[in-house]
Amino acid sequence: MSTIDTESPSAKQPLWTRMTHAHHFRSHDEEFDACKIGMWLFLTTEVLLFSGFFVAYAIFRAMYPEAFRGGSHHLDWRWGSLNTAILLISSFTIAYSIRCAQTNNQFWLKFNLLFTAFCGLAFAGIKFALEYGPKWAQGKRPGILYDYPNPVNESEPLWWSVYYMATGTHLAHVLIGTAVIFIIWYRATKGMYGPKHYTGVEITGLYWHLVDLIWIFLFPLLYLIH
Amino acid sequence: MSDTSSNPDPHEFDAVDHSHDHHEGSYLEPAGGVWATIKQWALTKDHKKLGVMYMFAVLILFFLGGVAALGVRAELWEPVRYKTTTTVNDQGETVTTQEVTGQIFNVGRPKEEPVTDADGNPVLDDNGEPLTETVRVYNLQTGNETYNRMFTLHGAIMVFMVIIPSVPAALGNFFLPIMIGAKDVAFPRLNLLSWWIYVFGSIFAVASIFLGGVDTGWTFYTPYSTTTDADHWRVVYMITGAFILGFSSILTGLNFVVTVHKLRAPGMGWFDMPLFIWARYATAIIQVLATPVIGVTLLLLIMERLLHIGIFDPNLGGDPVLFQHFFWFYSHPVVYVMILPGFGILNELLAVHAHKRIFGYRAVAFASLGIAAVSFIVWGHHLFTSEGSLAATVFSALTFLVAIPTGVKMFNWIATLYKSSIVLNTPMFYALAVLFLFAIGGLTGLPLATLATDMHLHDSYFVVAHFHYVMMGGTIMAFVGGLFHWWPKMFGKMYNDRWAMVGAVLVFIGFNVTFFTQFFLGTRGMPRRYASYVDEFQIWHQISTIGSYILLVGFLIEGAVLLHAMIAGKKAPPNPWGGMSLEWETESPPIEHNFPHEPIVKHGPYDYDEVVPPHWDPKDYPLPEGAPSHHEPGHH
Amino acid sequence: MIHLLASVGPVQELFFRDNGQATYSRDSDLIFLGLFWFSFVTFVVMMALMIYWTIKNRGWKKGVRVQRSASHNNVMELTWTIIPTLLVVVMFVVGFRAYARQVVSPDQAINLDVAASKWSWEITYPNGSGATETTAQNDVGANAAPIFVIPEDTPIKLTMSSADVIHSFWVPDFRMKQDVFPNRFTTYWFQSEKLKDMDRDNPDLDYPNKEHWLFCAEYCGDNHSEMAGIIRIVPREVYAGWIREPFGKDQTLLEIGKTLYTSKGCVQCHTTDGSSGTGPSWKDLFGSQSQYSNAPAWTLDANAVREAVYEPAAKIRQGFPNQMATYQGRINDKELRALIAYMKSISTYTTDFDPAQTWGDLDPSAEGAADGAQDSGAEDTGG
Amino acid sequence: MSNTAEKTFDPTDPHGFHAKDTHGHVILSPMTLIGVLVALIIFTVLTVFASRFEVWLSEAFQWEIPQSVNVAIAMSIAVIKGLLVLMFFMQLRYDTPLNSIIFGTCLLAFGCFIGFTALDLFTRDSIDRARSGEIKAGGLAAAHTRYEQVFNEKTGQWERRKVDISVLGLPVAERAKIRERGPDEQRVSAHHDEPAPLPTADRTVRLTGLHLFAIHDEHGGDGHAEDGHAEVQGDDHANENQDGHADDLAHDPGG
Repeated sequence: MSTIDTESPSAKQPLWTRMTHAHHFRSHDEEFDACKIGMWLFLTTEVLLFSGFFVAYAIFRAMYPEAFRGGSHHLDWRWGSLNTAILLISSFTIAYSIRCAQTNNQFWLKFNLLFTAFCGLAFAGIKFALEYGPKWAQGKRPGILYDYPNPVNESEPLWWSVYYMATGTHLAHVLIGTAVIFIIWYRATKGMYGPKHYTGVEITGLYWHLVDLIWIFLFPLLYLIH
Repeated sequence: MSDTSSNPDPHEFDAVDHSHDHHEGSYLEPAGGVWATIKQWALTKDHKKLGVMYMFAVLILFFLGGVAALGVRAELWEPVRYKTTTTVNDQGETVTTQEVTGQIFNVGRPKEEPVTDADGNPVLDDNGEPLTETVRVYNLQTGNETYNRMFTLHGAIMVFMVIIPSVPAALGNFFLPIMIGAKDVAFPRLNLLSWWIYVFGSIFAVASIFLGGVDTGWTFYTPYSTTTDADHWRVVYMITGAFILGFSSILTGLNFVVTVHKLRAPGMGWFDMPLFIWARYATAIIQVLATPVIGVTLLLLIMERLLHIGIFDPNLGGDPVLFQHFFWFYSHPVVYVMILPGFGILNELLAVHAHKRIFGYRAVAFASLGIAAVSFIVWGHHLFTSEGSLAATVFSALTFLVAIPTGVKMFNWIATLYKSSIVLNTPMFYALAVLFLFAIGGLTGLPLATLATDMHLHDSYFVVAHFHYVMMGGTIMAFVGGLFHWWPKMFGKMYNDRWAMVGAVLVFIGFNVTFFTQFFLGTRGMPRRYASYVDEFQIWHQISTIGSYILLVGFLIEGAVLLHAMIAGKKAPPNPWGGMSLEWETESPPIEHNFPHEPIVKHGPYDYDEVVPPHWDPKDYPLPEGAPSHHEPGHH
Repeated sequence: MIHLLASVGPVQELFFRDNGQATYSRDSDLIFLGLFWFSFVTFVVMMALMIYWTIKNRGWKKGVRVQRSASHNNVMELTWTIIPTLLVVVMFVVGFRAYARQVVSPDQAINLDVAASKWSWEITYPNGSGATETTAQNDVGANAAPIFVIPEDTPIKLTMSSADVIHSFWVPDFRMKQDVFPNRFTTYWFQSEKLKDMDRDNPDLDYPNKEHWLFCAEYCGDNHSEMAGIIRIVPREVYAGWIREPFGKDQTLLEIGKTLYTSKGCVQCHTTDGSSGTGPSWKDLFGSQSQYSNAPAWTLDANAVREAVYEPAAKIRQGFPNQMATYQGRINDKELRALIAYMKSISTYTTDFDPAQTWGDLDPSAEGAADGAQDSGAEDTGG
Repeated sequence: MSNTAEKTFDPTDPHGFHAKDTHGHVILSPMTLIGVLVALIIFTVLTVFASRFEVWLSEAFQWEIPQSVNVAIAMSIAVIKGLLVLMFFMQLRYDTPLNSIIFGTCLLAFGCFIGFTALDLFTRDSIDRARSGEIKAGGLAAAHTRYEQVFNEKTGQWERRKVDISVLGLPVAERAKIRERGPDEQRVSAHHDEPAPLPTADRTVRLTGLHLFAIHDEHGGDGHAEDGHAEVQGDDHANENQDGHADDLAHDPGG
């Protein structure tokens, strides 16, 4: 959206001081506000995307309580809790990175962004290596692929369908978010973000918080409720 | 109106300022060579170019979907029957043969057949496995399947690729920023992305046709859609196409909400916006809130087909009615994505060509929002025969709520014509036609919302006729009316109004002949999506088919008129109809950044009895007695 | 008011065919006609105003003459908001009351089972039999359709389920439809009408009856439009006789097999003229060497037919999809033997076929004993 | 349609957004951020602890706490955590109200979605049931199973047996496999062993004025059992009507 002023005498100033707003906005603030409203609208679409999984969960949990109760026994609450903690901390670091951008604390801005991105990778790693992998190998798979010899309830494949679809979509969001944070970090290393221009960090932060928010609800629903 | 002492001239800040040094060219001006121009269009962030590209894409796909519809109608000219003929062969034996009549399209179906030798024994290949060959089978069933693919194609194209982007994306993109006095939409790059997503999604969906077509119906009801053509990918392609198209819709809606919130011109409060913007705003809200749900629905459906995850599959404990809830949570609000912008255009057509402020502006504006809000809680009326009786009752009661704001709009539009001054040109004819057709479409919704009668009419031709009156009579007619209304603005060329009127009348007549008969078919017991029917219905179907071909002629004339105007039309003035909203203040076609400098809004969009329209001479536009005289524009 | 509406015969006849249902469908028609006249009046008034003002305020000849007028009128707008609100409340209540009658069946009704599958309807009667007669080809659809016999002036309750996808049971003359699902039972009830004198005295009929179409109203695939049937309303004594002896003991198996071929829905997928449908054609099928995609080749004998009918997925014919639904509980042994007789009759691979074998010959027990049991049963319940 | 242009007009801020406040540029103090993080972690520990405590109670003392309590605790904590994230990390508390309205609207839409879908799926045929009581609520316990009355020759009893009506190709075979392996004995719950009630609970033909037409063979005609998964072959006596008219009639001949 923004363009970089390369011609003015201030070209030696840090990049963020030279960012100008797009021509169709009247001011930088207006652009910032617009981007934020746009991001919030985008977050609503994300929530509603996940709403499908929550509805499926609620409906099938009520229909097949035994299958869901049995299914959630297969999940290890320790890994779930660890992942929750990782996401909460990463949420904190990215919120802190916004503060760093606002206060022009460039080192900690970059550090926090990088830390957040690695938290994202850690989350994905735990999910793949310690949750999906072993479960898939045991035959605890969604729907027709289900091949576990000792199901508690014959509707258990449905539980795994809901589990894999919900967490899988969430994981896809984590990975996309991680990629975006890496891009933002790269830009931060170029000095693009500072007190007058931190729209990118702000809206990426919103996105990451939403990923966290959804996990905050998925975690108890899948791991804790028996 | 404005305070006279501070600003005596409402056109003081008139956007077209020829004395201004900075002169920009029209947005249509090509950039150097052919490749440069192609690149300029393909990578443009200009909402006008994107709007024009959407428009042509929509028109091309409308043609494709229309051809499918004509195929459907042709197939229904006569019912599918067996014809038995008895002949005597050389040996003197009587041979009875049966052939299928009444199927004019039958693309057949490939099938693996074992190869047999003369004695009927299977031929084995080198490995000792029986040899098979692919033959193409043609029979009654494959003919019906061809028909099913045709109506699916028609429905899917018309809904996902034509009506949803028609007014919202094509005309919305072009006119929403201009009408609020903005240089562009809030996120132009997102807008470009949205367009290419639309192209990509459409390619996916259209590709499924070339791979053999899809016969799920555009509603993709499970478990049929998860089991049909089980070993082919084309159904997945179609669903993926619809899934991708959803993102285009979301991004456009999101962009427009922000644009309306942040980029209105100075002086334009919420109630100074043209009603088209209100309608488009309400539409954008629905797009943002409803479309993600079709995203997750289609995602689950794709997974259902690929992995059999079972959420909608009764064999694995899933529930097909759950799919219907998922699907209609999006697809009912999307009905209003289709019709609300049509309403918006209708406001503009009526106000401009009747030179009259829309009666009850606020009521109409709030009715748009009201319809958008109610649209989220009425989807269950698509499930009256499948859902539980309590839910049906609740949804029936809620469905009637839609009738109220819609009725308010209808009455306000009719009241707008009171004390108006009407120029009955093509856009105005379309506006009146929409009032006529939508009135029928809306009123026939009443027996469909009423539980007792819907149990009979559900999934019958009555429903088909009803939603064509609304979708086509409402949206498509308003879209075409909008094209005629804004064509001079978009391309700076006037069209031949006489021929356009001939086409419009043919479309109106053809439409009614095609679809009014279908009400009777429905009440008399014709189910929808039938390739064949009982003989009693044949006369009705034949009238309907004739009507559809009148419709074709009408649309061909309209298309020719518009193309002719683009190529060889007279140059259009900036404000040919005497409109008040901001798009009439700029050049025709608009310059690259819409306005030379930011316009400042000094009067409402419909103050026809108070202000001489921009670019008009006061003597061509006598204001009524008592109009404030200072509003006559003096200097230019 | 009701009587006024009821008297508008021509309009009713324009919209609706004859009514075949004795209780709720008249309400449904009346509500429809009430809505129709309401809509008609509203529409005419609106269009009259529209056309009148368009002509009165025409500016296309004499030039634009803008008039001053009110921008809004709260009283008027409130009026046309509140009145429609009240009207739709009335519509909802009326519709709901009639709907409750449509969906709630009376306690005393004959219970019949309906099984829907691609693309045929089957009704199973209390005696275990299904339709024993079919229409001619080209009568309702191109294929012959089963005829379901229903006693006149009787409440009937159908418990419906589907074997594959969603279907919808619609008898237009009853003004009622209900979707049929693969994963739950839905019900549909109606009270058949008393036969009118004109039907009773019709000399073209073997016995008095009145026929109504049955359609599938939920899109279910290729031959959706062939998924039809006939509900035939007959006098009670005819029904009683039919249900006691659905097939005559003297009817040949071949004849019965032909009927079952249609009434059990085989016709929808299997042709008898050698052309290929969803499933293999029955022409020259019995006794032939069959290739399977998931099993070794096999000579198609009676056991193979039996397996194909009851466990269709066990052996899938080469070149055909695995699409057939099981007929467990829908075709019994005797019926299967009749079907096999029909298959034999059109196959050149077998000569082991006695065209004269009758339904009565199949009964393994002594004829007299079976008759006695049936008769006593009839007396018990009929007395 | 009043004109607003005469108000003190700032061309850079046409809608007066920025005159009022400086939202969107709030700098949160480190203590706030850390405080929120600590609160979130504490709530996470709390919800996990509550869950484990409940499991421990049920395993050690067989105290089964109702599931609704469990759900209520977990979801209340999740909501509090969500609000913390929304208000502080996402700064809704300091932001323009518009963003809160946007998010609230989306939650409202979500509420409609889940509410009305549940309304249907959990109250199916309730109007019908209210009067006749014949259709099973939801009907979904019978999702892929159906029961029929079968006469067991060995015991001389009528038995209810599951019939597979799921026939759409692959899933059937897959499910049959699961069934053959049998459930894990340790995990079988009592609930699971209980057969679901007959989908159509009352199929008795009430022989009142209509009994003329309800003529039944004692054994329900000449049917046979075609249950592919059944171990009992009650060929001569099994009722081929899937829902057991004959059963009712056998015990109550002649009504």
